[in-house]
Amino acid sequence: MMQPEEIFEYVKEEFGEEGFSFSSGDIGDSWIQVEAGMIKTVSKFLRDDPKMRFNTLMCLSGVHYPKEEELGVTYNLHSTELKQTVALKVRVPIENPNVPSIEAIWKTADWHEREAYDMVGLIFEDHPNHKRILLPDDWEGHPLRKDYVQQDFYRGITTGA
Amino acid sequence: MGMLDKKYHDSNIIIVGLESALNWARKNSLWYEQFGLACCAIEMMATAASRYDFDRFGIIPRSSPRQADVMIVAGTVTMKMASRILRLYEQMSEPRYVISMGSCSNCGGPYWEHGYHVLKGVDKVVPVDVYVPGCPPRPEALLEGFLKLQEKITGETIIEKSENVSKKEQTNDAT
Amino acid sequence: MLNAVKQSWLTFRSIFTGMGVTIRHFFGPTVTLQYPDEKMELPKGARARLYVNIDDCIGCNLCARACPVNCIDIETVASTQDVDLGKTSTGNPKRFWLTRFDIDMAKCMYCDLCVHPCPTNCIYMVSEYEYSEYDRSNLVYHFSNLEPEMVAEVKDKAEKEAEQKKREREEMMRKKAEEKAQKELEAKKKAEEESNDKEKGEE
Amino acid sequence: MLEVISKETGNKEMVINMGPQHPSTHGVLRLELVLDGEIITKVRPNIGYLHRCFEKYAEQMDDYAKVIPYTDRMDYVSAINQEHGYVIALERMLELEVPERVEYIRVIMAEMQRIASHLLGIGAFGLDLGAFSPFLYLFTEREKILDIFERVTGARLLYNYFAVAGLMRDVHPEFKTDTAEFVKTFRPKIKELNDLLSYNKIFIKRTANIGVLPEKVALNYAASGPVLRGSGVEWDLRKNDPYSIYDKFDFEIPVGTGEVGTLGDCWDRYMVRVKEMEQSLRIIEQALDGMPDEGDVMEAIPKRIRPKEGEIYVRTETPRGELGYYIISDKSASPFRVKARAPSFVHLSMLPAISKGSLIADMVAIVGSIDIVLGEVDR
Repeated sequence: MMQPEEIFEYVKEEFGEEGFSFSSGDIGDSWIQVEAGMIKTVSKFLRDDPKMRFNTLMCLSGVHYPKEEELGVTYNLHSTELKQTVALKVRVPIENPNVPSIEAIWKTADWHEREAYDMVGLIFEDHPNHKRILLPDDWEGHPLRKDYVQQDFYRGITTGA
Repeated sequence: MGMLDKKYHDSNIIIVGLESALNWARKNSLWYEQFGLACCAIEMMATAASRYDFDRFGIIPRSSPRQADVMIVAGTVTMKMASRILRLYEQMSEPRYVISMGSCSNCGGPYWEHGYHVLKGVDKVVPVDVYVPGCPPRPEALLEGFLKLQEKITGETIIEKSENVSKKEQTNDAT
Repeated sequence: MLNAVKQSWLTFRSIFTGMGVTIRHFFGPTVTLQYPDEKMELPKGARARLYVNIDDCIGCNLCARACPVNCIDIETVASTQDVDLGKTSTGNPKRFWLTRFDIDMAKCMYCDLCVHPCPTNCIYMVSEYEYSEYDRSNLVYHFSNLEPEMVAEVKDKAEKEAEQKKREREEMMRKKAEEKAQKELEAKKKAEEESNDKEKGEE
Repeated sequence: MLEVISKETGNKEMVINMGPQHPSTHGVLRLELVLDGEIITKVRPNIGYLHRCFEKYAEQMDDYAKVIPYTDRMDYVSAINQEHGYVIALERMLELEVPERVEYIRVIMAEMQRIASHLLGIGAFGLDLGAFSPFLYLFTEREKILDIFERVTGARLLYNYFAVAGLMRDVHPEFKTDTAEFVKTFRPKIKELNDLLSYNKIFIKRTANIGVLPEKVALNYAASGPVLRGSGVEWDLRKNDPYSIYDKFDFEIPVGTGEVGTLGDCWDRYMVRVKEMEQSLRIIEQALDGMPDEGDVMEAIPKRIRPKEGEIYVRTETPRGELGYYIISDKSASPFRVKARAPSFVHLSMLPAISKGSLIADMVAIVGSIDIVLGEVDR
C-alpha cells in the first residue's frame, strides 16, 4: 500500500518531471495534476504496473472553475488488490475543453464521461458514444456550469413555476 | 297515451337513477394506471401491499393506460417525462381522473426553485383532480385522496363531467 | 430418466414447501389496517404537516431562512411605540406585527429543519395527514390572524412612525451639520484673524 | 417497434422499447432492445427520466446541512445510508469527533435500512418474475421496520435524521426493546423466504445461469455491493475500508457461490442480498448490546459548517453498493461541488455487457437482480 506522495514519486520516475504536479488543499485528499494529453498513457500505466494495479475507477467528476475559466476532471482510482487510492486531476481551458477519453481502459468511464459532458460540457476525444446522457439531446447549455442560465421553454413546456 | 306519465310522474327518475348507478359502479372500481416515478412510488407500492391494501376499495393497478380510469402521478415529473405523461393520459379512455401524489407532482416540491429539469407541477400538462400533499404522503393520505376522488365522482352527472373536461381541455390548450 | 423424475420431485417439493408457508400465513394474524374505519395512531413527533402557533411567533424569520425549499413566506411590520404586543408564552417580547405567515404545504418537503431554530418553539410538525385538496391553492396555509383592515392600519401606522423617525433623524442630522458648519466658520474666522494679526505684526 | 437489417449477420432485427413506464423496470428506465428473433443482440439503456438536479441543488444551498434532505431523495429506498455517507464526508472535512452513542444509533439505523431496502428489492424482484406472495409478506416485515423508523425519526421514507456529528433527535426509551423484538421476529422470516422463493424451482429456472457477470468485467466496470459480491469477490467497504464503527463488529461478507447455476448469475446476486440481511441482523444485535444508554446526541452538532479549502472523496457501503461523495469546498458556507457517485449508475452501465445474448424475458430478471433505483441513477 502506497501513499499518494509515493505514487507521485513513482509516476514521476516513469514519465519524468514534465506535466505533473502534486498538490493538496488545506484539508482532505491530495491529488496528482496531469496534463490533459498524457492522461491516457498515465492511466494505462497506473492500471497495468505491478506496483500500482489500479483496477477500478471509482469516480470521474467534471468540475467548472469559474475563477480560472477552466474545466476540470477528477479521477478517483482504487486498487482492490493493493488497497491503495489516488486522485488524478486534469484541467483544460473552457474554450477548448478537450480531454482524451479513458473509456478503453476502465469501462466505468463510459457513462461517467458522458455525464461530465452533459453536466459541464467537457469534450472527451475518441469516446465511442459521445452524447448527452441525463438530459435530452436537444437541451441547451450545461447545467453544472456556474454561469448556467435555465432555458425558459423546453418543447413548448415551461420550465418555470 | 299518458301511461308512462302516470306511472313515472317524476319524469327524471330514470336518468338520475342511471347516473347514480353509474357513479356508484365507477367509484368502486377505480383501476389506476401505475405511474410510479420516484420516492412516492415506493409509498404507492406500500399502499398496494399487505398493510394498507388498495384492493379493499376496488382499486387495482393496471399497466396499460387503456384499461385505467385514474392515473396516480407519483413522483417528480421531469421535462423528459412530461411529454410521455401527456401521451399516456391521452391514451386513457373517458371518464379519466388524475391524482397528483406528493409535493413534486403537485408543484415541483423540493425542486421548484433551482430544478432546471423538473416540471413545476404535473397540472401544467394534464388536468389534476385531487392533490395529495406529503413528501412522500403516507399510504393513508393516498387512500384519503382516493376517498376524496370517490366523493367527487358521486357528485358528478354525465353531462357535467363532459363539460368540465372540455372546459379543462380548452384551458389546457390555451396554456 | 432418473434425473427427470428427480427434477420433477424437487419441483413439486419446492412448490409444496412454498404452499406450506402461505397456508401458515393464512391462519396467522391479519395485518391489514381497515383504513377509514380504524386509524393507526401516529407516534409522537410524527412529521405530517407543519403548524404554527401564531400567538407565540416573534417574527424572527429564522424558520424561513432555515428552509431549504423556501416554502415559508413571512412579512413583518415593526410595531409602533404606542402598542405593546405583549410577550410569548416563553417570555420573549414580541416586536413585530405578523402581517403574513404563509406556508406552502405543496412545496414543503417535511425535513424538520425549520423546527429546530425557532426560539419560541412555535413552529412544529403535527400528525395530521388527511388534507388532500381539489385545488392546489388551498394547500397554501395562512397562519397570520390579522384582518386585512388591521394589516392596512398597522402598515400605515408603522409607515407613519418610520417617517416620523426619519424626519426626526434628518432634523437631528441637520442640526448637527449646522452646528458643525458654525464651528468651522468660527474656527476659520479665528484663523484669519490670527493671520491678520501676524501680518500686522510683521509689518 | 422498428425493423432493421443487421449489418453483421444480415438477419432482420427488431427494436423494442421497454419503458419508461414499464411495470418491471424499477422506475422510469427506458431500454432499447435490439432483437434477433427472441435473442437480445444489443441493449441501449436510456436514462435521465428522473434527473432531479441534485448536484445543482447542492451548490445552490447556502448551508451544507441543507443538502442532507436532498441526499435522502437520491436513493429513496435507503435514505439513511445516503445521509450516512454525506455526514461522514463532512465530518472528515471538519475533523470532528462523533459521540459514541451517535455512532451506535447510526449503525443500527443504517443496518435496519439495509434490511428494509433488500426486502423491497427482493420483493419487487419476485414480483417481476411472477411471485406475488413473497412481495406481500416481505412488505409486512418492511412495515415493521418503518414503524420503528417512524417512531424514531417521525417520517416513514425520507428521514433527514443524521446531522453532522450528531442526530436530529434522540431515540425514544423503548428503542432498544423494539429493535431487539424485531430482530427476534425477523430471523425466522428469512428461512420462510428461502422456502417460498429462493429454492423454488420456478424461480431458480428463471434466474440461474442468466445474466452472468464474470469477476473481471465486474471489476473493470467498478461494480460494488451485492453485484460484485455475487460474482464471488469478497469486497465490502464495511470490512475493507471501515468507516463509522464497523470495525468493532463481527460479521461475514456473503459472496456468490454458483450454488444452483454459474457463478455471478442472477440467483447469486439475489442470494447475496438474502444472506446480507442475516449479517445485518448480527450487526444490529451486537450494536444493541454495545450501545451506551446515556449521552446527548445533539450536543456536538456545529452551528455553522464551514470547512477549509480542499476536497474529499468518501465512500460508504449502501445496500446497492459503493456510494461515493466527492465534495469540493471553497471556504464558503455552501459546497463548491458535490458529486455523488451512485452505485446504480455504474451497475446500469453494465447492463449491455451482461444481457447480450439472453432472451427478452430474461431482461426483467437481469434488471431486477442488479436492483437499481432510478433516483440514484439520474440523481
